[in-house]
Amino acid sequence: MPVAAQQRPERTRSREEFVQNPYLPYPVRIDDITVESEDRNLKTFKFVFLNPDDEAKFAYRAGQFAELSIAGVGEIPIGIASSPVEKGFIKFTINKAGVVTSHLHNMQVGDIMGVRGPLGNWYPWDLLEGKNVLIVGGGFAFTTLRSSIIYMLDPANRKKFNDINVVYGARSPGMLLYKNELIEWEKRDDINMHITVDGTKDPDWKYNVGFVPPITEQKAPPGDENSYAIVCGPPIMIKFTQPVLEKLGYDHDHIILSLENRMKCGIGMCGRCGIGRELVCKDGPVFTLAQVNRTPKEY
Amino acid sequence: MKRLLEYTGIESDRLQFSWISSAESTKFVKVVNEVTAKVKALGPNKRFVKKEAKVA
Amino acid sequence: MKVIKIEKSQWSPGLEKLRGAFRLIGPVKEKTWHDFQELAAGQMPDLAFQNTRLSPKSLVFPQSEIMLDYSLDKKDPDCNIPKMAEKDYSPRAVIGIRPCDAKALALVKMNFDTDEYQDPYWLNLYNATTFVGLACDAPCSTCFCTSTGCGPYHEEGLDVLLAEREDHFVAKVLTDKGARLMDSAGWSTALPDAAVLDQAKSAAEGKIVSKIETDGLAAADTMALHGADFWEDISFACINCGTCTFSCPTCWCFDIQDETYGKKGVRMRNWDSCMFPIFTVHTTGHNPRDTKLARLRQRFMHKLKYFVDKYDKGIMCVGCGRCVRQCPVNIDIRNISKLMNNLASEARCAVQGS
Amino acid sequence: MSTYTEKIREIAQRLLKECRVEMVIGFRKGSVPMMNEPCFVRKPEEVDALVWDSNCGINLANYLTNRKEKIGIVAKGCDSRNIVNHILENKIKREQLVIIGVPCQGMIDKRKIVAMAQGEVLEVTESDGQVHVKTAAGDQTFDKKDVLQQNCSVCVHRNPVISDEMVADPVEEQKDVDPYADVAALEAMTTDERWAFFDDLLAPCIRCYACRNACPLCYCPTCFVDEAKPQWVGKSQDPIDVRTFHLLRAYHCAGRCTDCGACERACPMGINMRLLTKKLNKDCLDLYGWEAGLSLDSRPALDVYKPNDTNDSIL
Repeated sequence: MPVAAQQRPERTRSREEFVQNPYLPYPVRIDDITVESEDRNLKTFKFVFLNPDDEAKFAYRAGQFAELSIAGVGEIPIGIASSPVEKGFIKFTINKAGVVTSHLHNMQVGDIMGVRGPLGNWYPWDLLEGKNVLIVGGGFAFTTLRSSIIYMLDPANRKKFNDINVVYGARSPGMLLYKNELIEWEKRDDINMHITVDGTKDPDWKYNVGFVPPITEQKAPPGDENSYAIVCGPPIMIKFTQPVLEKLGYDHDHIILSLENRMKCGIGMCGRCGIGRELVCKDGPVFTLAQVNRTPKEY
Repeated sequence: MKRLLEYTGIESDRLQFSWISSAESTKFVKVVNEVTAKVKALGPNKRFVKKEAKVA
Repeated sequence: MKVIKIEKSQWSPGLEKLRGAFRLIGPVKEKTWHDFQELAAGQMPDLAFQNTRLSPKSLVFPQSEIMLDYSLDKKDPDCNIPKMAEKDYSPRAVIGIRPCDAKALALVKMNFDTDEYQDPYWLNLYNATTFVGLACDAPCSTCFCTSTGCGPYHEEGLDVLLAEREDHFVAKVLTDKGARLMDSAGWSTALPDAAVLDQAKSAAEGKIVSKIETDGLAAADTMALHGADFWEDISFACINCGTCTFSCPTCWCFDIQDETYGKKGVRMRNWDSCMFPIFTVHTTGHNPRDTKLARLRQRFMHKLKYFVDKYDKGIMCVGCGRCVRQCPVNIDIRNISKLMNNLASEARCAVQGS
Repeated sequence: MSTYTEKIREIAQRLLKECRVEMVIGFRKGSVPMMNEPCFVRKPEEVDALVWDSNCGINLANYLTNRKEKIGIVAKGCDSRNIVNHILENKIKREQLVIIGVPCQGMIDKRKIVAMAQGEVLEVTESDGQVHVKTAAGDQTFDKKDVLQQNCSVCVHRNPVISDEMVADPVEEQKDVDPYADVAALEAMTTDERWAFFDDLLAPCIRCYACRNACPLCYCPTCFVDEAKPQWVGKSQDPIDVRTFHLLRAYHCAGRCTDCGACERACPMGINMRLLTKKLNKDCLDLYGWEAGLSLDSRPALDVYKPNDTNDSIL
């Protein structure tokens, strides 16, 4: 259940009670912008809350998303890339694609905009305690996975999880997100990184070459009742990774997906992101493959 | 388009078309002055203007 | 549950008294149809109608509504920071809303008033309104409320239920809000026999000739319904316009848009429809529901299956018949529900995935 | 009318049996008075679903766009002109179609009947020029010519302009009618009166786009009103946005509209937005002597340049 539910006080029906307008974003300032990919289409934005106590209200879990709001342009649902253990700021990695993202890519450090959230559910961290976690990521859908990895590697959390394997791939070395962090994680012994690229002409590329599904088949540990796989990437990658995971022994309620759909309100009211009875923005975006198989494939 | 706008209540002088090649600078000056004069004669446009959304 | 008698002679003076405390809204005749409008001074609600052409949902859920406004002026300290738009939530009384539309508002409220989030715009308007319903003694041939858990004398969502008689109204007071309205109108002559409406209620229910078959839907298997073969045939005629969703009292989908006017701008919401392709299209151009079959299927699966599973309060339809009467190509929810219901009872699936 | 129905069923069955078409598009009986539902029939034994009466005002050419199959299509006068237009605009190929021509006797305007009926309309039947209406408060009978759709009452192209089979002998075209009388009446008004007229006309619009979606001419993958990059027109109920939508939608039909009335018929609010397209039709007739969809051999007026084209509106 989203974190907001547990803190919701016993409600009374009076009118003034709607102090918290769910459509009102928290004002934030762009604190830093780093270009992540060589084609400059992916930038990571670091935001700082203008009102310090908004940060506490924005307490989130790894896997949630938020609506980035630009007054006069619109809103976009983006996975939170920063990790709950990183304080004082929140980070989002944005791919330049539509009206709002293009406008955002032209904004500068110091500009004011808004963030609404945290929204949706998160990866089942309680369930994953004591289990082996395989993370399979592709392209720029690696944002909430970065949040998850940093959460798991945090000294206070690392011992809660057994072995962690990560298979992360992108089209080329220049398209990999968070390159320096990837190198750091590669050196650690308490996490097995399998970084890959579809292809490269760079002679001193030290890591794998190949699509994510075959690399997963070669490098990922076999699945059992103590192992879970979190898969997040473009639909084509998910489609070809699923049979590989099944072959490795991960059954469907051990494969966790984070879905994407067109969204506007993000709080389960505007009716647009529905897949069957579930709403991707409120009952998701995180679902197990078993749940997804019971709903129409309308995402 | 001129006739449709006129038909729905917008003075036809507010919309003008002209074929001017980039070489015909004198014609360009003439047409611009003509159009400016006509629009000034009509005064500010109050009809097909949206200051802000008139909604709930 | 007090029952009050309002003599026809007391009716308009009572309404005049109400004008002091409420803005009065009622059905008003336009050419050959009725719509709910705010009543001008002295204007009476025209109760000689079967139902309004569009549903009264626009009273609490306007088709276009400004939610936030903001300044875009660099010199303004609050530049780019949206604020909640100023609204007038002074009390209003809706006189003459039909029981089906009132129940629809109760269903839609479940979407806008959830444990995690409450929609302030919808709820502020809803709470500012007292609903005085008018029972139906002459339902339309396309009304099928009684088979959707509703009825011509249904009370859900109403503060007062009126039944018009020859020379008086019988008013059944249902909530405190209703009682307050009756007091401020000065209508207080109690009727001893509270059961006076029961006989008229069953008479009115007897006049409903149409019905919708839904008994097998709850137990049906979602994926079997979704993959049924009748969708191509029934969606062929559909032109994917918004008529059914915009005239339907239980449809609540909306779109959020920003509009700017020089140095200031607003964030507004407008009615939206699952019938429109842009409702679900992704920025990449991928559209999970890119055929009219998929879109039509979504409308009826949501109303007759997804909603049933999610809230366990029956179907998301109150049988008002507007979509049946208004559809330009005569797509009829009663036929579609029958097809779904038949498929459901044929493939009675033992295990319904949780 | 019933002879039409028999003939349509007989032709449809033959076409399906001889596999000359994969499907026949027509109408089947509606579930409410004065309504029929466009449908398709694939098997010969299902042709009995097809009907024809004076409630077939929706334009079936709208269902041909981009289809690849071989199709039998029932088409009255205006439908056939839109089929010609569809072929000229490469939305369907002539060889894909077997056109079942229906000499049209005019379609009923259900709003006129609802307005004149004493109670709720329960059933409507018609026999030789008379329309019998059964209402909750008793029965009424009207002359069909008093309850026709406005465009049908002034229609001069009742017979299909193109067909492979005909369900009956051609009907006699109306002579003494002026299709553009209502437009002329509006043109006679002053500019202020016309601005107020269209304000009032478009006020009830709820932006449901039934007019656009019922029209065979509107087949753009992304309509200008749905475009976000750039966004041409506001999406709200602001009167200027509503007017901008109607103005541009009508303008896209210039020289293509056959005044079939499907837009006005589909509008849930009964708005007569045809007054916009008919002005453009009148202009095309006056300026270029052009009426849409009359023959496959001539290109539409706004699609071809002639030296003697008028340019009185150009400085």
